[in-house]
Amino acid sequence: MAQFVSLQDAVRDVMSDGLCVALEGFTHLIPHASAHEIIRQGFKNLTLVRMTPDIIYDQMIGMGCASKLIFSYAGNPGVGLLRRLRDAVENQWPVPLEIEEHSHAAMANAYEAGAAAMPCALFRGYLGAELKQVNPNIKMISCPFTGEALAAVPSIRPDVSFIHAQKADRKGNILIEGIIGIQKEAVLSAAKSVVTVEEIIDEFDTHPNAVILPHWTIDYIAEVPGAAHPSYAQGYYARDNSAYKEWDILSADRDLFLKWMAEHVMQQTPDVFAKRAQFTNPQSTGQGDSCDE
Amino acid sequence: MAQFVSLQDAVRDVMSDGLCVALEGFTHLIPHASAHEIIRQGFKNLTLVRMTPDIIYDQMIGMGCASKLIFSYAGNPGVGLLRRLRDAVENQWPVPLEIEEHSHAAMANAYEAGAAAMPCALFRGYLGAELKQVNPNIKMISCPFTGEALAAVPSIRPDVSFIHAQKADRKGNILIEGIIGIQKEAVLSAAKSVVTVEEIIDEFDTHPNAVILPHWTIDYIAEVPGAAHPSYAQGYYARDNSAYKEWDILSADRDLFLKWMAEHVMQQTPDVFAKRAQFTNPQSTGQGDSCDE
Amino acid sequence: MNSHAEKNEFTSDEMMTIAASRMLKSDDVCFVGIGAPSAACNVARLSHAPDITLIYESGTIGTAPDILPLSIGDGELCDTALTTVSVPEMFRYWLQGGRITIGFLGAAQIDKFGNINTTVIGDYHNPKTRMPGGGGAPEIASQAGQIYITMKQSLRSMVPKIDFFTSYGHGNGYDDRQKLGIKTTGPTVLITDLAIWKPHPETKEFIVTNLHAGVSKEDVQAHCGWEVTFSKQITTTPLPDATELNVLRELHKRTNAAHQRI
Amino acid sequence: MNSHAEKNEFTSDEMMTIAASRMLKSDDVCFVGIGAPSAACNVARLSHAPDITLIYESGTIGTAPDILPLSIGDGELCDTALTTVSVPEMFRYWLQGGRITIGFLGAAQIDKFGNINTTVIGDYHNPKTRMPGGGGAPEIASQAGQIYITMKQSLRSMVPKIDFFTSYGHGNGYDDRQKLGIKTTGPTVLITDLAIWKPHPETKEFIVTNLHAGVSKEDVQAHCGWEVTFSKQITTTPLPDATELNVLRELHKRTNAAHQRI
Repeated sequence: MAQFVSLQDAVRDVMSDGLCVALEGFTHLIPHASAHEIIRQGFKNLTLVRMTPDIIYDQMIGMGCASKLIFSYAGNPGVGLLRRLRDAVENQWPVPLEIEEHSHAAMANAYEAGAAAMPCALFRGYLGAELKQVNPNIKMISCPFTGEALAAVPSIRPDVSFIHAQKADRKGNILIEGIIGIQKEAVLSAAKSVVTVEEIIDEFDTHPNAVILPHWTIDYIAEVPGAAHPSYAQGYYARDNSAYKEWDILSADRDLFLKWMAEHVMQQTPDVFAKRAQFTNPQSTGQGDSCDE
Repeated sequence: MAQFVSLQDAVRDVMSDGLCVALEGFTHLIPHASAHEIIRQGFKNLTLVRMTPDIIYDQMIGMGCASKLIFSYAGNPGVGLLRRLRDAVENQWPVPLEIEEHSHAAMANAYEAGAAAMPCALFRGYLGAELKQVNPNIKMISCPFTGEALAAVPSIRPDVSFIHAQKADRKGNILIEGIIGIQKEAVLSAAKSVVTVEEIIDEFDTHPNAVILPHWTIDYIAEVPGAAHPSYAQGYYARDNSAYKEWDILSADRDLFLKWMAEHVMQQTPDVFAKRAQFTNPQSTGQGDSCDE
Repeated sequence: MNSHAEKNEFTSDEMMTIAASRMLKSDDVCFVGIGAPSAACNVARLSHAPDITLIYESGTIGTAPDILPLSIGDGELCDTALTTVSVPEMFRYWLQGGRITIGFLGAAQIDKFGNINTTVIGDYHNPKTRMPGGGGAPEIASQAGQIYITMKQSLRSMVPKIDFFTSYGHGNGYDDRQKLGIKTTGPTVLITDLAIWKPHPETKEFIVTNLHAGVSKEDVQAHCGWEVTFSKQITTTPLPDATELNVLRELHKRTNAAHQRI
Repeated sequence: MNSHAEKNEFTSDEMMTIAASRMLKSDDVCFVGIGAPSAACNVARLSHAPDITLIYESGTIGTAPDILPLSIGDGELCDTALTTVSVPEMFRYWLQGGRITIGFLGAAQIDKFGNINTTVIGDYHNPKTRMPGGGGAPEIASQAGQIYITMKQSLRSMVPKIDFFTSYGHGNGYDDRQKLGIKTTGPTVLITDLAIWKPHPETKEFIVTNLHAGVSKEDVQAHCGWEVTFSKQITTTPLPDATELNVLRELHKRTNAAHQRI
């Protein structure tokens, strides 16, 4: 049953060192505030799961939270590479990082299978792809009817999943609209879930087939306006594309990175996100200034 | 690419004896007009696929259209048994009917797998269920990671699927709202598709995540208001529950059934559905008179 | 046996539905079978369990219909639902996903271990009576946290040996269920028009724990095809109270009015 | 080699994007990779292929953005889409389902058979450079009807042997692809900043069929790590016309304005 709490309390209650944790959001609704709170509370040895590690995992990895990463695309989308992740993989800085790498199709199927409580996912994938030579968690099995070789991967079942959504109602039901990504699966595949929302409203007035997660599938809800910034929340604020471009520079150097994290993450609270996002509302795209407030 | 045609032309173009055909709609949006048109045009030896055969397949089977039925619940929901189907299974009247029987979970997974172009579906099913002893198309396979025994069934890939939807736009995109059932999967798993709609409008104005089938997934669209009657179309007309109850009587006797079919199906055209449905609009439930006009 | 109906001014059907409704709590997430289970679930929601989550296999989650649906997919269910998902999602994420606490089923034929047949009377390949089949029930029976069953008693419906295992209950009792790799509890209560039955903790045989008012042990045995075991501490099912009866009757009245054509 | 840019007042980048855009038709259903492919697809849509269906892996189907998205999931894509589905549905029903006619990819490293590496430079377990990885590409490469590739030429990007097979093209040529059980056609065109390449019908090696205006065979070879085969009937890529250039430049102008912060 969903409890309304502060993000600090949710992270404190649900997290511990060594857990398998997914923070999801496919470009849209990326839970930046949750990532920052996990970093601030100093959790270590996490197995991080995410299709597109993106800035949030670059930050968590660079701050030494993770010992393993399960992923399918480790880039800063449209900008370039993830420099903290590279430093961990190439130079074991700040700590060694084991990786388990998949394709998007495999991860999407694995989350779907996790939400369906299956032990594995089956799909027609990895044909000719070398990943299956380097990842022992990719196996080929035969269709029992046609004999066709199909790819199998273990389902994803995180200990905790974090997502960001537009709205909760007072009962604790969650509404996600727009690019819905893999968030429903992230929550349903996890043992526990934490959802940050832009706002809490009395009652939804939406389409009968809108993506809604009932209150009994959610453990903690924290109202954190702007929590996705510099990602975006459809209907609230736009993607702060400049922040993504700036990250490429800020993350290139270890000292610059640490200095930036100290100032913009370690010395902050979740409240800071409301201010960061207010300059990028959809009606005034191009006004944000997240990285240098 | 979707062509706008009459239902008569769509059925003539797309159908031939011996095809594997699915008419789907889970209680809601059942394509009655399409079933009647197939009966009128006299197609035979069809393999009929449908989770809940319902009145439409009772009629098609009773009129001798089918040689095989793939299904998971052969009842008149909330009323009782399907008497024409029983007569075919128990007494081979009017022709013998081979059956392949599954559970809903299996059929739903098999349609999902068909839409995903998979040869089979994998799920945790049929545990302790005797169907897997009588249906050779249910096999158990081992998860390659955990060893758990999982059920596998062949995917459903009909030659033609028929569905009914609320709206098409002028480009031929299809909108389905409310209880969406298995219709998206029925269309995407089939080689060809025919969609009847309540109305054709200029442009959709709906939710970003509404269930829309793009025009390039559809072959034929026919505007047939009321085409789901005595099933219903959310936003247009309510379920004619009395007609379902009356079917139990009308279908109990072979002669009564044939007489009813002659009068209400064989001598009619798809146009008749508009009149049948107009008495059961959601604002005036309880006014329909479909079975005795 | 039906004398209590006149005496206390309620029918055995009403007693069954109300007794069944009392099994449900506000924090249950219930996968609702059509017919008797649907009535019980909605009476619970309209009386003592207002926050119960009702789910129908048509995809409606958190539905609160004002009338009883005739089918599992009436428009009323969608109109009043929190959200409506596709049928594959319903069976994969919600039922198989382990999100359902109670699966509430009816049965055409049942044995003393709660195994259910809704498929055929006679041989499967050459049936005497072809029934509708399993629908959602085979996986509801193995995937919902617990199974509640409600049905009227008769010698035809409660049999020593069912003709076909549509939905697995406790097999031949004891830990048969676990041996098959099924992780859920299975049938935990059977509510009939005469009594309430619960599985023996060890043998898993359904034994009568409550008799409805005015019903004797002989009545129960006369309407059951196997030799009935009665609990040592058998109690009488509390009578329907005025609220329960009123909720149930108003529900049926609204339902009949809505399903009528003039 | 860049002289044609001044002479004809367009850059080699513009030539590449416009040449790539011309490969697309209104009835194509195109799965769009980010970067160069995205620009080409949207120029096609805004010029000669107004009805093309553009799909981004974030779930947006039939999208028509007014500006180029920076990521594959910018809000603009959803705002202008016919509908937006979940990521599992995108990969299962739409890509694996065989509903995509063209998968349009970029590449960090490519060989002459259209095999693509976007994973690592050096050894996988001890990489010299860790790149982003495959994302959607491994299954786009095997499941989209045909693959179009667009990328700038360089000795680092066009290599005799790629370090890692992220996405399978034609393997070592001939019918290698079919032998692996892949049913789709694979790469059918490569558009670079210098030339247009198509696979030899038998060997499947990419051969140059068109040189962009002002580009010599020597230019192409100087920016390619394998020994280039040129078609016998080599032609010059038609120059960008005023409409194409205008559409492309306006698109970039709007995009830059939208991504700028003051």
